[in-house]
Amino acid sequence: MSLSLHHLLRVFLLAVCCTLGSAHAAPSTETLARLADDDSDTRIAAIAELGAEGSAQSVALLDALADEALALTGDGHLVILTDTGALDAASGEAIEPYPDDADPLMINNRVRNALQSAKAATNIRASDRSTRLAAAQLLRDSASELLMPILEPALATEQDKEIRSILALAVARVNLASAEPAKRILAAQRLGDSSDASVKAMLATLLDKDAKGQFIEPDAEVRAAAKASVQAIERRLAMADLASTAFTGLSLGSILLLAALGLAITYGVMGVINMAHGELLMVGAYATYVVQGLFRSYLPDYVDSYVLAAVPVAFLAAAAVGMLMERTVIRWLYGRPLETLLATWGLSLVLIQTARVIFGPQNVEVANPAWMSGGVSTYADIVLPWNRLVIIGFAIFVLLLVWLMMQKTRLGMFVRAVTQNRAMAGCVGVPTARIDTLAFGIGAGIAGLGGCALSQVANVGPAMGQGYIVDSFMVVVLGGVGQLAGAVTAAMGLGLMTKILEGWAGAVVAKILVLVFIIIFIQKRPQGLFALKGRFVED
Amino acid sequence: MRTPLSVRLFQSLPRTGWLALAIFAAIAWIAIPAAHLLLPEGHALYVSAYTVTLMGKILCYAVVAVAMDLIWGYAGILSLGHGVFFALGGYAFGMYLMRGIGTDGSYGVALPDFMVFLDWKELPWFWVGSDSFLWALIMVVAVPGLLAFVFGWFAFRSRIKGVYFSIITQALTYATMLLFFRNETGFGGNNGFTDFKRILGYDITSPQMRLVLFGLSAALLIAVLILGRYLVTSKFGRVLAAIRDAESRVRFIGYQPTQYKLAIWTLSAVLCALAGALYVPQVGIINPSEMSPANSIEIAVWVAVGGRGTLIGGVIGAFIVNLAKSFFTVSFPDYWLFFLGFLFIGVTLFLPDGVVGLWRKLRGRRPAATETATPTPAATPQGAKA
Amino acid sequence: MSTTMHDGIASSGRAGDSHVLRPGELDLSHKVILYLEDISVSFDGFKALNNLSLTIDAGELRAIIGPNGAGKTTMMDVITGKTRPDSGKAFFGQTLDLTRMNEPEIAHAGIGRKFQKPTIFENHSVFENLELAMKTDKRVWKSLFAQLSGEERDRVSDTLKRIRLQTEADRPAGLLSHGQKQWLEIGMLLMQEPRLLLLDEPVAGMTDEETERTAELFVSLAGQHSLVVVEHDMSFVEALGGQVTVLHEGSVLAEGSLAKVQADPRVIEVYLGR
Amino acid sequence: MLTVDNLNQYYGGSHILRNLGFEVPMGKVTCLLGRNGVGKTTLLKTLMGLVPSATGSIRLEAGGTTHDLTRTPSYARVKAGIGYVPQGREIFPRLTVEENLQMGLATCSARTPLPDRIFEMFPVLLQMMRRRGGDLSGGQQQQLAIGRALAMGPKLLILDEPTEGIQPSIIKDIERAIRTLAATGEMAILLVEQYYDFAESLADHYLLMERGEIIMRGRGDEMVAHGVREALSV
Amino acid sequence: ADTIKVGVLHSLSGTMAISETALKNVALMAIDEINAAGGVMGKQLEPVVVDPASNWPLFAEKARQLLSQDKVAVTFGCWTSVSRKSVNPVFKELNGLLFYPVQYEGEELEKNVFYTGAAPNQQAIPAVEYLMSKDGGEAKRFVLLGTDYVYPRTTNKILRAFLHSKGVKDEDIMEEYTPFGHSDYQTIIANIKKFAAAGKKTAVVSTINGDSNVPFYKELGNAGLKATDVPVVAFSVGEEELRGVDAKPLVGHLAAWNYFMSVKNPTNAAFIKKYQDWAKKNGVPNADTVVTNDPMEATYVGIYMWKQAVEQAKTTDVDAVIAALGGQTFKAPSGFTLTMDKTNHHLHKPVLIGEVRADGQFSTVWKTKAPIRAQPWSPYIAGNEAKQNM
Ligand SMILES: Nc1ncnc2c1ncn2[C@@H]1O[C@H](COP(=O)(O)OP(=O)(O)OP(=O)(O)O)[C@@H](O)[C@H]1O
Ligand SMILES: Nc1ncnc2c1ncn2[C@@H]1O[C@H](COP(=O)(O)OP(=O)(O)OP(=O)(O)O)[C@@H](O)[C@H]1O
Ligand SMILES: NC(N)=O
Ligand SMILES: [Mg+2]
Ligand SMILES: [Mg+2]
Repeated sequence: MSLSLHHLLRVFLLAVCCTLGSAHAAPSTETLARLADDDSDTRIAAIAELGAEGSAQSVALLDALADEALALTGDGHLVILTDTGALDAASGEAIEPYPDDADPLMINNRVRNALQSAKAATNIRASDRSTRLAAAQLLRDSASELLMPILEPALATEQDKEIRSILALAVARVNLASAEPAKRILAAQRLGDSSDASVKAMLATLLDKDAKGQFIEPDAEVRAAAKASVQAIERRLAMADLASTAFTGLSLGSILLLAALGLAITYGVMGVINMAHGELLMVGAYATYVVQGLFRSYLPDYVDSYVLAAVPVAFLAAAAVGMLMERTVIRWLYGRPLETLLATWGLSLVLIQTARVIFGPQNVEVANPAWMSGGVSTYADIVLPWNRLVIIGFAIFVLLLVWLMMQKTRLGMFVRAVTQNRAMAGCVGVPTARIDTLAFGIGAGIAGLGGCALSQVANVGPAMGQGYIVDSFMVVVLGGVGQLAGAVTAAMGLGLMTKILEGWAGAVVAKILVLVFIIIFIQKRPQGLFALKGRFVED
Repeated sequence: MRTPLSVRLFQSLPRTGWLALAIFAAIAWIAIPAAHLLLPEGHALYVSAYTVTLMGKILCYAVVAVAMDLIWGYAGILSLGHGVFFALGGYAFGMYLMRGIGTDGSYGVALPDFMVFLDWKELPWFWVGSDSFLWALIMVVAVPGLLAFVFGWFAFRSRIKGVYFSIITQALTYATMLLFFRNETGFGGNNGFTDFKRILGYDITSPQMRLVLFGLSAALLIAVLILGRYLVTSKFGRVLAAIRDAESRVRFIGYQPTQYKLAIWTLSAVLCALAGALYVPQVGIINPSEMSPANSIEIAVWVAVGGRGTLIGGVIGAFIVNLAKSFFTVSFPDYWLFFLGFLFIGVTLFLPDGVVGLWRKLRGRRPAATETATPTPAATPQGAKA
Repeated sequence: MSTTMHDGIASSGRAGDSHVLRPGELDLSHKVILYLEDISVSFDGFKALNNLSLTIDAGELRAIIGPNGAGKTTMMDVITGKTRPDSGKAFFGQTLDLTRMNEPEIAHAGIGRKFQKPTIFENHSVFENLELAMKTDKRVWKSLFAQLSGEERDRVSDTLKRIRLQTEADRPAGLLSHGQKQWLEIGMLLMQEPRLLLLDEPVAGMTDEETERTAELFVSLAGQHSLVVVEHDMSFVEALGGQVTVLHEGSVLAEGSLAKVQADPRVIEVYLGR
Repeated sequence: MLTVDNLNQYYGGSHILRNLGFEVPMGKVTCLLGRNGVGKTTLLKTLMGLVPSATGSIRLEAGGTTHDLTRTPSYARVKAGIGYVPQGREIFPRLTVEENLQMGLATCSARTPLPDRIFEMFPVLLQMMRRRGGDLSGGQQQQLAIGRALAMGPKLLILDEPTEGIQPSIIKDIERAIRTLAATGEMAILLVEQYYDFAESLADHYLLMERGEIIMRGRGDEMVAHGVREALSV
Repeated sequence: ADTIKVGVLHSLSGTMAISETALKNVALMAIDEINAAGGVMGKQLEPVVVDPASNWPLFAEKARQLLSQDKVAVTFGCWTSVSRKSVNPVFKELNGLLFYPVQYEGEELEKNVFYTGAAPNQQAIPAVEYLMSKDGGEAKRFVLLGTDYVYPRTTNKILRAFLHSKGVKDEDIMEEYTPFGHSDYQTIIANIKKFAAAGKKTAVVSTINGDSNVPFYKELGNAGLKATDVPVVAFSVGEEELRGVDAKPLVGHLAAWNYFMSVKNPTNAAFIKKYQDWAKKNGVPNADTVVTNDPMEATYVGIYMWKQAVEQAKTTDVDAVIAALGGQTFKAPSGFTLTMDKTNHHLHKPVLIGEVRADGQFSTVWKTKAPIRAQPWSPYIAGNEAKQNM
């Protein structure tokens, strides 16, 4: 990569120097031809020329190439394909009739890289802040001596603080290789502000010795500065590591919790060993998929809000399925918890196959809406993906919902009473059958919400539920059956523990260790984390 | 005057029970071998190798189901991890079978193939002795037995009950499955063991060997049924049932439930292991998916379908479910899950005591276990009268 | 009192004889069979037992009364190992520290209990309930080969007769009425042949006539056995005739004959009412 | 007034209740007596709809309307105005005392407060509001069960051995309370009791059961004359 | 009989149904097509479809049933290596014939099996060579990431040996495995980021299989690890798998196969069209968006090669067909004419490397000039030196 990039830059800088201020000529046909060449080197050179030239038409060409909208017609003409028609690549004029035989030019990663660099060099002078920011970041990561003629003026004129500091880092990176020790010291000090592992690696090379045992960096002062900076970065990285492990742990925990909350009602409170719980998650996820499809077909302008619409739909769909299950099967089995295991196992098979028949055996695509894609870059390059952040928030929301329902409403009290003593609940006037249906419906609906959330991070397919059922039961049971606080603690605990162990031992061993931990933990707390104490427990 | 044990063993089964076992034995040991070996292919009564292995496999499953019923039906302990004992028994015997391949493998060396291409230079220590049939038999019993004993000892001592116990058994089998998936563990990763050639020098694919394995499976099932029947009709069985219904009360009259549970738990595990050991040479492969949680749940499903707390119910359930699976997966490959799912739902709704319960109802005999208790109408489904 | 009962007691050690004790054996050298000292139990800060001290002599029949929530059942929980006291001592005889034994060990040592809410094995027949309770070697290995001898069968029959459930012998115990369950539980207790019987409201739900019979039975058991009976039925307590201890808020409020405690104004205030 | 006619009930093959017919009038205490196992509890469970009856009718007249309860589910019977104190307490063990009492208001609107009467009768419940029902002592649970049945102010109060396990002073309170409740004339009370003296002192009417049949009935003050005590101890 | 029975042994339920159902479909389509064209030697083919339900012992049982009860002439089936291992002894014992259509780890050569998927040298090694090339980004550091089972483990073992031979040191190789069905890739992606930060160009070689791919790619997209920074090349992700992901954030990541749906040639166009029509006609769910992929092509090629061999041998007798199969050629949808090797039962296959496009298809960025011969016994595994001519 580095070689071709350097080559590109050299060409580019040459071009910049010659054409600065010169007229905005249209790209030559020769350059255009090279853009469509088979050889990547040739194409990259052409890209560099276009980028350096910087005319509107050149930029449009580069953009088109990046979007794979630059196409070659059957007779060897380059055209830009747009949503509305085709434009001539050289002139930018519309072409009639539309060239049906136009075949878009493919690009590979190397060409894509070249395009980005070419654009960054142009964009650093853009007026839009975020464009400049992105360009600065790109330039920082590929900074080299050759870029100095761009970086230095940019740094000098840049007003924005954040962009300035990025550019300063980029300059420091280059200066680290400067011949003047003073510049090197300054650069080494400057780079201490970074929290980038690659900067650390770069600084660390100053401390290496060559084969003869001589320091590569002759100046002791530079070495000292580098050492101090390495340590500073290391400290920051260690912090970042800790923070990111905590975040990933919480994020996993919130997913476990969302997967388990519905079960905490259907099983934890109602005592139905609900093996079809995973399939209720699946119903929620497919509901999300269907809503997405409807939005794409009928409300394409609002596609990004489909998730919001999917939340209630997922709840209702799963609740409806759950109520149907309760009315037809489960209600005959209260007081026979182990039979519910068998019947719900059967139900789960039926639901899986139903999904397979309706939606096919393959996974379906559920895309994150734009506002849930990507992530926020925080401290030390930790990216907190939006979908994970949203899911953590959503978990809290659902948790609150469940808590309010179980603890703060009469319905919750009735549900608890019915499961503790169904006959007697009837004898104080609770319509037990209706309460059961309602409660199971709500539990199922909560599972549907879980499924909606899961669709944003994981597979949506007929068998998706099977992957969650074991974990869900572990969470509910580990927390102590019927204990909401227990389920939360268990989910977060398992999430954090998995992530800590995973960092240390790898995913497979981590999973094994977590399971072993569960086995051992239950020895200490045979009724789960938040075991109910009291004399009635034994009876 | 004390009745000798043999007589009590005999008395533990009703006359019809013995008759049924005798008929079963005659079919398994005489009729099927004869039909397989003597009749020509295409004869109406010919029993194909496919049928023999299929039946042999289901016989092994039936043993597992009976073992499961012993702990679930009679001691109220629902294990969602019995697959692990079954699989460990299978692996223990599978190691012997792997060694039996000798130099006939792809690489023509004494090491099992998977070790060669995963760069193992020599057998790891836990494979020592695996070429001995006797040692293999010992391991088949000892390894799962010991695991069950240690696991049970800790769990029962901590008074882990109900779903808490079920869940940790599930964790156990899941963890073991992941462990066996790893190639480093030394059991062939997810490919497991397969391509077996011989047992005690005899060709494993010969009809005779097939029949011997089949006959042994039948013998094991018969023995397990008699033993199980003896256990549940003995005082031991009554204490177990008492523990199932009111464990703390049992303690107050002076029994140590821990020991009783541990005994039946370990026994059940060992029976599973024996079944696993017979299963592997018949189906020709053992790999970690046998330890997947779903497989273990299915064992409980067999028992529930047949009828819990009846022993024979496990056998019937294992046969019904597995034959149904074999049949439906061929006849309705796209829809068989519907059939199976509705079968399970139907059985629970309409046959609360499984197929055996139905049988008893038809014969007008109400089993003690259902006429029972729960005088509180908690057990009567709400709306049953509506 | 059946002969088997007598034999059972006689062979299991004469109270007070000064022979060398085997470990685990009951030592009644000071005539005290149960000895509670300063027992405290609290649940989430609520003191159910508060420095409770109590001694029961061998062969004594002691009635315990006291308001609802006084701690009577909790006391039995402590004695039988169900609840561990926060502090205090509990000895069975001179040597057996109840706070260090688990439930089966305590039962094995000779303490039997009838619960306030009848607890029996609902799926077992009445006969099997009694059989399970019967005093024998209760280890796993023995249970595998155990069979009832003719004499043991007779003992079960005797008890069945005594609790008037002969006709129900083969029915699942769960089908009995409340009163019948009470009787069955008493029967199970008799089968255990304990040295010390703890009876928590044994006559609740019995008719007056049956209450009288129960009282007679208990009186006949006293002497050979020691009994601690909790009841709220004063005529029953009167029929028992022994010493009465009144518990209140986790400790002893009064002790003495029934007449004496009935006259105690504090007892009237908190318990008997006017 | 509760009117029961020709009630028959079976458990499996055995005939437990045979042709029962009786009335429980408003403002009166009707005591049902009988030895263990004669079917008293079964009768009450049948009245509550907990076990199905084979034949017969159950009707409740209260506040001018007549409810035919024969085939209705339990909760509808409660809605019609029956309060039930079952044998064996049957409180909700994991609900707090307060919630247990509120369950007694299940048929009322959500904001209905708990009547003070309950706490006057059973002050201990007030002390233990936050404790879980299952943690209470036996007698406390019994008090809770009675309090729960009284919470909604039933038209017909059915009590199955309510004094079981309760200390004498509170039994006296209960006795007084039952009298007061009956005296208002707005409540019919059906009381099953083994404790003869208690029954005798309360009964306006009595019914004596034997093997599923009512073999004697009459006014409360006739109990001695009819020799009910003797009949119970045969 | 006047029909020839053909077994189709693919999981239609359980975890593998996701991948295998399409293979069943394409097999049935090919059979329909052959029947419509007059069958084989004038006889119609009669498919016998069974569902081994992702249960490995059940594969063996069903295989036995197909061979001994249904007497199929040939079976097309299996996806996972373990399922193949499970049926191998059965095909050997009963002298059946199996066509296995999926790329696999090699280290196997059964007389009764024909392998129409790639051996490691037809997929993994060229892919890594590409990553090391100029156009591939000249990667110097490699993350070998896989699902924890034999195929990824073996492939990575081979790749490690290959990388060593190219001078890559162990410290520049990170090997990571996740359990089947693993769905949380946060830690692993963070680790990859860290590993990549060391200053050398890093690439990820993914042998993640099955369900885990969706969460892996979603996380990859959201964590901002772009193909231009750290490209990921996958060996088990094709068009079918990408249907379950939003491909936009994944543009530029790579896959190595022997066929892409996006390949432009008349054979492929016809193949895709046939399959889409077949799917519509047969009520396949989501029929309007069905895709084709490499194992489907391999299945299709296998069926035709078998047909040709039968016609050449003039019998369906297994030994005769096996003998006739060696050297069969077929013009495959990939645009190449594939040859069944004379000795090693593997196809000579072209290798294609493609980058993910936003529409979930791949654009070919590199391909071999001609099909290459399979090396089922990888020369990078000790002890295989003697087997290179097999
Ligand atoms: N686990 C517990 N948690 C909280 N409080 C408890 C618990 N167990 C007992 N208590 C309280 O301890 C007190 C003593 O209870 P105990 O059952 O011993 O009373 P009792 O004397 O047997 O009463 P009764 O005559 O009603 O049976 C009661 O107030 C009860 O509420
Ligand atoms: N679920 C049941 N199945 C069969 N028989 C039952 C069932 N429940 C109770 N019985 C029987 O019905 C009869 C009446 O029982 P019930 O509980 O009504 O008696 P009771 O009059 O309330 O007695 P007690 O005074 O002891 O409470 C008893 O003989 C009992 O064994
Ligand atoms: N062969 C495979 N992909 O398992
Ligand atoms: Mg008490
Ligand atoms: Mg009663």
